[in-house]
Amino acid sequence: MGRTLVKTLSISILVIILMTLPLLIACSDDDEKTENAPEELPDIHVGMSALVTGPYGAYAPITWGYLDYMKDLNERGGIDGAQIEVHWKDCQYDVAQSIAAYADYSKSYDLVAFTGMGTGANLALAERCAEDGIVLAAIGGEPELIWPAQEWVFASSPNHAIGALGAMQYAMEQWDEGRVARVGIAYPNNPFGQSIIGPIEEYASELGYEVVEKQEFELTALDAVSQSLAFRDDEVDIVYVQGTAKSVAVLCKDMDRQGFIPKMVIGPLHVIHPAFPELAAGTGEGVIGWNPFYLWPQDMDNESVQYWRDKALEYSSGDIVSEEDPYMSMLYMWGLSVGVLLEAGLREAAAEVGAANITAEALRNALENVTNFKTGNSGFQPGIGFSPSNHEAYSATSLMQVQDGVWVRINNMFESPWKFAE
Amino acid sequence: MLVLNNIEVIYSNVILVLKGVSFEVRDGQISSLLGANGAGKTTTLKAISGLLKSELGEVSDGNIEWDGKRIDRMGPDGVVKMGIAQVMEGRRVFQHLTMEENLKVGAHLRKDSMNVKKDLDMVYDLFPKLKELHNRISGYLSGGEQQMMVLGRALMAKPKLVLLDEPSLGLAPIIVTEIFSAVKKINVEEKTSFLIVEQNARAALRVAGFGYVMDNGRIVLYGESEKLVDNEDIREFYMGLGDLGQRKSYREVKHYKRRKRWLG
Amino acid sequence: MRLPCGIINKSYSQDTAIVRTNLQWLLLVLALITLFTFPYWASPHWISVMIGVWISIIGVMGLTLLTGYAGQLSLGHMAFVAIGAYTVAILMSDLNWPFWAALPCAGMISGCIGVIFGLPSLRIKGFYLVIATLAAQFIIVHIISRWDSLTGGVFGLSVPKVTLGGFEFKSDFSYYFLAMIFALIAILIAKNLSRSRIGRSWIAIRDNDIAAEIMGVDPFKYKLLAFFFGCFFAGIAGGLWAPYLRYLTPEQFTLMGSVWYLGYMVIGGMGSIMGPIAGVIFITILDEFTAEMVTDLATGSPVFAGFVQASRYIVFGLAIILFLIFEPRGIAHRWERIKNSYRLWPFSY
Amino acid sequence: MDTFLQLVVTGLAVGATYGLIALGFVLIYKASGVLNLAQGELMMFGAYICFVFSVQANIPFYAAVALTLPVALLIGAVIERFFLRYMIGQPLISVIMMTIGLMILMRGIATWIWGTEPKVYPQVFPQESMSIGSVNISYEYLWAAGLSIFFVLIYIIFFRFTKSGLVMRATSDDEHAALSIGISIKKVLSQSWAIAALTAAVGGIIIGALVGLDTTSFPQYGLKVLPVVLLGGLDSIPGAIIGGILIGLTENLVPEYLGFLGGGMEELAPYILVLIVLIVRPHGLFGLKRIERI
Repeated sequence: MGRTLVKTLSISILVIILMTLPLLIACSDDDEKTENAPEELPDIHVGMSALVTGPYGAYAPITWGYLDYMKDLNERGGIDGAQIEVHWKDCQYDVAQSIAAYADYSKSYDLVAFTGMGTGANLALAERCAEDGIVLAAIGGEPELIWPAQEWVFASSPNHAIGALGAMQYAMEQWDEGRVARVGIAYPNNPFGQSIIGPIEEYASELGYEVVEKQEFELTALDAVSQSLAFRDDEVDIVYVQGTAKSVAVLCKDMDRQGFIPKMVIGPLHVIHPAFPELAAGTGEGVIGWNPFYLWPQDMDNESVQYWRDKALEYSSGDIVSEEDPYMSMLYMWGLSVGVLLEAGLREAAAEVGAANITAEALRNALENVTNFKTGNSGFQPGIGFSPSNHEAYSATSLMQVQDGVWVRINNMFESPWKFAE
Repeated sequence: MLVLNNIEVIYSNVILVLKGVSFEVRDGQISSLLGANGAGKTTTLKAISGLLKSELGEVSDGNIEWDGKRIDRMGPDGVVKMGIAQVMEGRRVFQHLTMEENLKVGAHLRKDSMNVKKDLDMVYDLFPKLKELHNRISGYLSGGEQQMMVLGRALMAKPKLVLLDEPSLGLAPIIVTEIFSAVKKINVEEKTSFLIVEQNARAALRVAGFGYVMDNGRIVLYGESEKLVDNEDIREFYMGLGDLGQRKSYREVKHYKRRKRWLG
Repeated sequence: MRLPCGIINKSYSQDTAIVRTNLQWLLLVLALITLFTFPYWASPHWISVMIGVWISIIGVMGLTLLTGYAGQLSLGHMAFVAIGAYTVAILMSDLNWPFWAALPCAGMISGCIGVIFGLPSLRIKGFYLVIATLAAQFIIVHIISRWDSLTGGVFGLSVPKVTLGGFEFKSDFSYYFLAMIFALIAILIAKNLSRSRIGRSWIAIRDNDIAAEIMGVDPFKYKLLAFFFGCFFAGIAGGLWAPYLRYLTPEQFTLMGSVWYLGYMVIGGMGSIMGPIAGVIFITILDEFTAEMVTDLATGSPVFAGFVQASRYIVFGLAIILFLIFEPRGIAHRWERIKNSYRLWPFSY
Repeated sequence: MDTFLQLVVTGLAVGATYGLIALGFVLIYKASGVLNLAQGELMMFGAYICFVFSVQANIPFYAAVALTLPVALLIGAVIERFFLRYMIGQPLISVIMMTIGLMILMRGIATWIWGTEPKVYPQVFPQESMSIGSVNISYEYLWAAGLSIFFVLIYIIFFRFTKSGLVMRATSDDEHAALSIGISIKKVLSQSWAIAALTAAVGGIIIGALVGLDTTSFPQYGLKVLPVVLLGGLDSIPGAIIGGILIGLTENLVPEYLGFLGGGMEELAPYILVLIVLIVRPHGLFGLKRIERI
């Protein structure tokens, strides 16, 4: 019995320690924060429900990009001397956790802006931000957030639909067969997949193509034979695949095996991954992906790309870039672009009301006055600007293509159509 | 030689089942362990074979020696390797395996695959019925066939001692006779010793040379089989015979007066 | 229930009372005071965390009735939470029902659909039942994500706020009380259900359904009742999630969510009412701890992104594994043993 | 008709791959009565270990596969020894939870070591496809299907004709009786986990060669196979492969011919099929019926 008692006691102590540890850590953290903040100007607080771990952990570079940008901004002296404090927590793409993080930060600090991850979380956050009067600085990608423009929501980069339309515009410029081009769409059944269908269909009559086939195609599918056959039977000329590098590769391989080579295969920005040509085993040749940023290593001469590559190495935000693997993730750039948006808004607001008095309201008003904001460090994308009717930072994309097994930029940034916004 | 030395068995740290049991099984001998339900016979067998541990039981006191080596701390696989095979109560066949596979799996610890074939024939000689059924799924065999098979399965390990738990359970008398004569035959031919747990005292004592009687977790009576058969208590309690050696009528049971003359 | 010495049951109502001794009354009052004043002294962070805890407790309580008491293993509980959530959302936004009428509806609809998916349980047992409930998970979420006109499809729909009279449950502060009161009622109902005739029949079915049938327990009726109550609780939990999250998408109701519900139950201790409460609180705190750890790891330098990305998985996985190895019967069991050894001390036999 | 044949052939090939993955579940269930939800993670580990050998250590692919197999065996045995061993005698749901804990831990370890970026094997199977009449079937799928059938045959032979196989079957039939004839349950369990891990590794390598590797989506293939396992019967080896083929066919034929029911039916169809089969046959198509006693 004595042995059992010891075991009982030791395990209960273990349980108690496990349960109280987070409390202790939380407490000790708060103490540090209050000690280490003896600045003249009050900090500017921004919040983020980040996505670092969990089943969508592959999107972690977005968070790293965002954090690196803020670190760099503070090193550059912040906003007229006011430092920016980022409050963030890993919420694993979970809506409830994101809302909890938002509730925490918005109550505890004078937040001026918040950034969420994932469509569901962002849609839920948009309502709360509007109620509390906090700017939701969204990562580009979700058309439903900014079409139509919501008062408090601002997107940092073009959404999927804009990219898709830009790519379609390019495709029609190349189209020289003198008949209506037949377009097939393969999409997964989630917001990412469905957001592009409507815009592409609507755009068709204007440019003179026709969407003849829509096929559901999951991101984790092992084969795409039925999709390939459907496209083949409908004699599709252009295939738009809303997928990741992996799923687009699967579709390319299976279309090739069925002896069906469409004139053009277009994917979204996720396709532009150095592993894609290898994943597609030679069948990815000629695949086009749209891209709203300049990227390492294709745009080595772009100063801003150089700058951020060096910064990423310096902050060693892990495996985003390394000396051996000279690839900078598209997602990392996405994270950076949110930083650009915030810097643009905060600088404008500081010019209007002074860095010490920046409130969420001031930031929101300032953002709508931003036009063509471009710093030397943000030259990996075109200048950004907003208006009361347009809350998207810019709507330009460029296109990249697989040529001889590597991604090559085939045109410079051009304005994508975004008139469907209204 | 198997020696149990004053062993005590406790289940779940609480229930004391065996309270100091000592006995021995000499080499080449058939011993039987008699007793009513719940006397602790099966527990004794499990203590020997090491199966107690899988049922939250443990030998908390005393020791079990086999040829001078302690085996009460060993797992069941170790005990089988030492040459002690157990035939569990209730004909635990591997129901989805065929008859022959059941027998073969009994020999899984042996390295001499040549002799395994020979032993298989030996079992078939012993129980000719099994040979006809060798390809049948064992779950569909009759109770008697299953009992023969599990006995054969234990023999396939070439044991020096077989622990046989209730071989007569639920079987027709003619099959019980067949099984016990097979036990006798193996004992004579192969010099295998047996420890038979039985409620059917008459059948067990007919083949056994020596008997132990258990009651309430203790050995209460032991001796040569012939002497036990003549013991009044044994006749009364385990064979259902009256003083004069006749079958008792149920009318007499009502006036049952006799007390067990041992302390439980 | 084990009672200290000297407490004697003099009447049936005494025997069945949940709170028996003065000490228990004292503890209960203290606990209630703590819970009701919690939002006044806790940080906003913990208030919002606690709302999640209360709602999860209701859902897991349903799973405990279904799996812990009636022994019907369910891997699709999140789908029933989804039904509750969407019912409340649709009734409140499309038909302008008040929350107070929509919530019981959510429970009923969820419970009835649960009964439909429980029908196979009469023939299918054990691991094979897992697939029936897994099918519920996939089929229900599939329908929700494709019935665009009703549910808004993959883009989801927004949910109005809860109002009572003129008062709006808008802040976390007020929603905490709403969630807590429903959770306390749910705990009380579950506790009483578990020790009623129904609860005893469930236990009989769990332990051996053939034996239970022979003893006169109708497995058909009681298994379906278990599915009804289990899913009813899930529906209520979903109904409370909807106005709290204020925006529903099918992505919120994943298979992993269902798996976590099982996790709460197993870690807390199956087959007891304390279990789910302890499990939810423990895992939530562990979750907060790991999230905190990710932030600390990533802001310190040098950063190893790979490890940061993996850290939460590793801590969580290890915690579950170690827990199962050292306390496979859950926190509730450990708690009982501590209580008993305290009561019996120093004569522990 | 061409489309139909093409889809049937693809369904067969993909189904055989599912069958191979399902085998891993079956092996563990047969030996220990545990439904191992971490099977997808075992697959992932096998695939990544092969990646380490073939790409990072630059060993020719087939040699790398050969090197992966013993490592996979070891991983399986280690998992059994240090995690599952403690679960003997615990309620089933705790054991499931243990495999879920393992699942999370293994995902974490894989993410830590290999990150979340997709990785690619060197080209393993020729990309060209073989044409039979109007039906095109790629060598990738042929290899996958061939390997699956090869492994099923190996396992059938192993369980029917070898002593270890016999011992494992006996153990799954009656654990106590197995103990009584001196079978070491621990050894049997660790063997079966080792073999299951090996099977998973092979399945993982095949899927890795088909669609590439990554730590976030790879484990989903493990859960995708659950309906296969239950359709065939949790403890039937031929059942795994036949169940796999049935599900493969369903997934390929349903969107073409039942597409009018709405998109995404191919994900639902396996579950509906399994539900129907289970209601008629509660132990799957080939599962052994356990005799219930009181």
